[in-house]
Amino acid sequence: MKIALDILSWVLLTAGGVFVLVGGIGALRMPNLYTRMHAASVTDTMGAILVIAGVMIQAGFTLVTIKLAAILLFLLITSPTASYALGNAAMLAGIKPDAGSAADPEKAP
Amino acid sequence: MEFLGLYHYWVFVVLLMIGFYAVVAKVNLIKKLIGLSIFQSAVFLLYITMSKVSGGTAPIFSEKITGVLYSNPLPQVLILTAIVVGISTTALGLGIVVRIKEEYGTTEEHEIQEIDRR
Amino acid sequence: MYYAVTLALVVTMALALARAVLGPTVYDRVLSVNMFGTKTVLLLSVIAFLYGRPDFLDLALAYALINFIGVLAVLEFFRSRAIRREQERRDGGPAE
Amino acid sequence: MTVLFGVLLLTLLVITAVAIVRTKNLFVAVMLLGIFSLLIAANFFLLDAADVALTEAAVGAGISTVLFLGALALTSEFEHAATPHRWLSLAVVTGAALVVLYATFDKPEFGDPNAPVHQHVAPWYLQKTPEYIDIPNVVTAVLGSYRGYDTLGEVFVVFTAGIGVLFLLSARRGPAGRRRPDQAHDPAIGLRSHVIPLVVSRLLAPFILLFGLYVQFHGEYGPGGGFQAGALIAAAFILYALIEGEERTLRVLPQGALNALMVGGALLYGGVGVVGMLEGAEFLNYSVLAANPVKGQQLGIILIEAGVGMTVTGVLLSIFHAFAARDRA
Repeated sequence: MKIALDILSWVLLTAGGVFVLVGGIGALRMPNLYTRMHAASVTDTMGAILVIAGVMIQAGFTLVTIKLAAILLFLLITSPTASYALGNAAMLAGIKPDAGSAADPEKAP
Repeated sequence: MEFLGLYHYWVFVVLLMIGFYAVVAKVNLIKKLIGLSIFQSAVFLLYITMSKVSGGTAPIFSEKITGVLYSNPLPQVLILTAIVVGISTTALGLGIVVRIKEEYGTTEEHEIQEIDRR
Repeated sequence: MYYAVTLALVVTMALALARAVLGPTVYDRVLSVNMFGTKTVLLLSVIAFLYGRPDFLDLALAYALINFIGVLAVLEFFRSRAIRREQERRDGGPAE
Repeated sequence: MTVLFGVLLLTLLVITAVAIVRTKNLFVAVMLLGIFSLLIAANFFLLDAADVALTEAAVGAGISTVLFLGALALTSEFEHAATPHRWLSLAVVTGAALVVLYATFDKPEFGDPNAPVHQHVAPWYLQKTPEYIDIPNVVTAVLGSYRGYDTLGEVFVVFTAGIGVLFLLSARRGPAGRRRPDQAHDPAIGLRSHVIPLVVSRLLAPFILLFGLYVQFHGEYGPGGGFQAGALIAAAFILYALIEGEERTLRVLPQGALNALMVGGALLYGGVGVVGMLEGAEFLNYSVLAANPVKGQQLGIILIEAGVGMTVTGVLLSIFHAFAARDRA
């Protein structure tokens, strides 16, 4: 039982690590702001869920698990809101989400 | 890992000097304050580096762990208070900069000196 | 196994930092600060286990709760700046 | 292996610092300063300083960014002038760097348990805390009891800085300053028209407050204490102010109450010391506060931590309001 749980947690942690890394590469390599936000949100949601779930299994059923659940809950609430706030600010500043254009517009505010 | 034995101290030196450069060379007053807070953080890093003991753990006792080394609590206490003091004094500095901007209309050092000379 | 995740997180932090340094717009930098915050929360939770002191999760919890204030402050900053510029335009020229 | 992570994070720290100094856009510098704070907190945590990392988290993540942005809104976002005497400054800095670098070679190796720093009072603190004070967190014990004088001094420095900011920024501007009418019901204040952040922040603010109180009163058992809790509670109110505007926040916690918190906290701290004297012991000796000296120490630490928390909350919020009110004046 112990070893099965360990393997499950390792799988979750590794998958989380992969998601985080992919999101990081996306945030660096994507061509413009909105696509980068899209990539970054992968690390904020899927990466966070998998990594924290993996650690939760290691923790067993204790106070620590509840704290981890709280961390995950707050992350899942706040990071999309932060993305919204950011997207809103960018829109107000006049950066248009243009799917056709590959790169950043030349004018940087 | 032998050659990394002093790495933390080197980073401390580099950060200290980056902060020092910003304070000395930059003419914008807010940039100087930002440099000052980097300088401050470098000193924090020095103290906390000194408190670390290899194989030690944070100086908070727990029933689950016994017979382990603990890192030095004293530098941690000094820095813990210094961080909050640091933000308060930075805020004081920012307050002065805001007043200077209101009186002189600029936050650039040489322009302020220019106005004073007139 | 914790090491692999920690390494992935640190590398991602480096990538986010690269984005923050490269820019090009200020919004990219805000995005990477936000991403950096999430990565730090995950890093701190994993390291708490790596060190065998899971009672230190308070730290990750603190970041999970307050990281978001910074981004909201940025939004508020842009909003009030836009209002101020509008005001100045209506008053005719900067109000210096 | 963890040392290697430390080295990686420190390298990132240096890159961030260089980027902060190089950028001409002060707004970008403030954003990068946020990253710098996150990185240094992670480093503190790797170096076993959980309490310090929590303080940096509470202060650096929200309050520091908000204060710098507040100052930028009142001044200018860009650094206009080029750096004069650049090469001279670089030469001076390089010279100083070489001197300090030379000094580091006399430092004990990283993590050396026989370093001089670990030979003086630290072993005594670690050994005697269970006997004299009997709380698990030695950092809190040293902060509150063994080095109570030092902490009292720090609290007064924070207090003085708060008074200083109030003096500087609460003076009314001259006739040139335009006052906008009171807009307590204006939807354009704060982020009230942004429904998603509004709902989420209303949800989150009580949890931050609750967590702040937890950190305040759990400081004897885990990382935490008055300094961290004060910053967290201030952050909760700052979040409320960003969303609902200054007016409503000041209605919840008026400036008078903040002044009372500032003064009350410092007085509580000093008062605990004086009570100790009246009971026939030294200033800030808590052993006489209860029949059992160990219980007395614990009571004293709880009281002075409460004082620290009150002062820090009052000062940080007063500073925030001082900057924000200047914005509207």
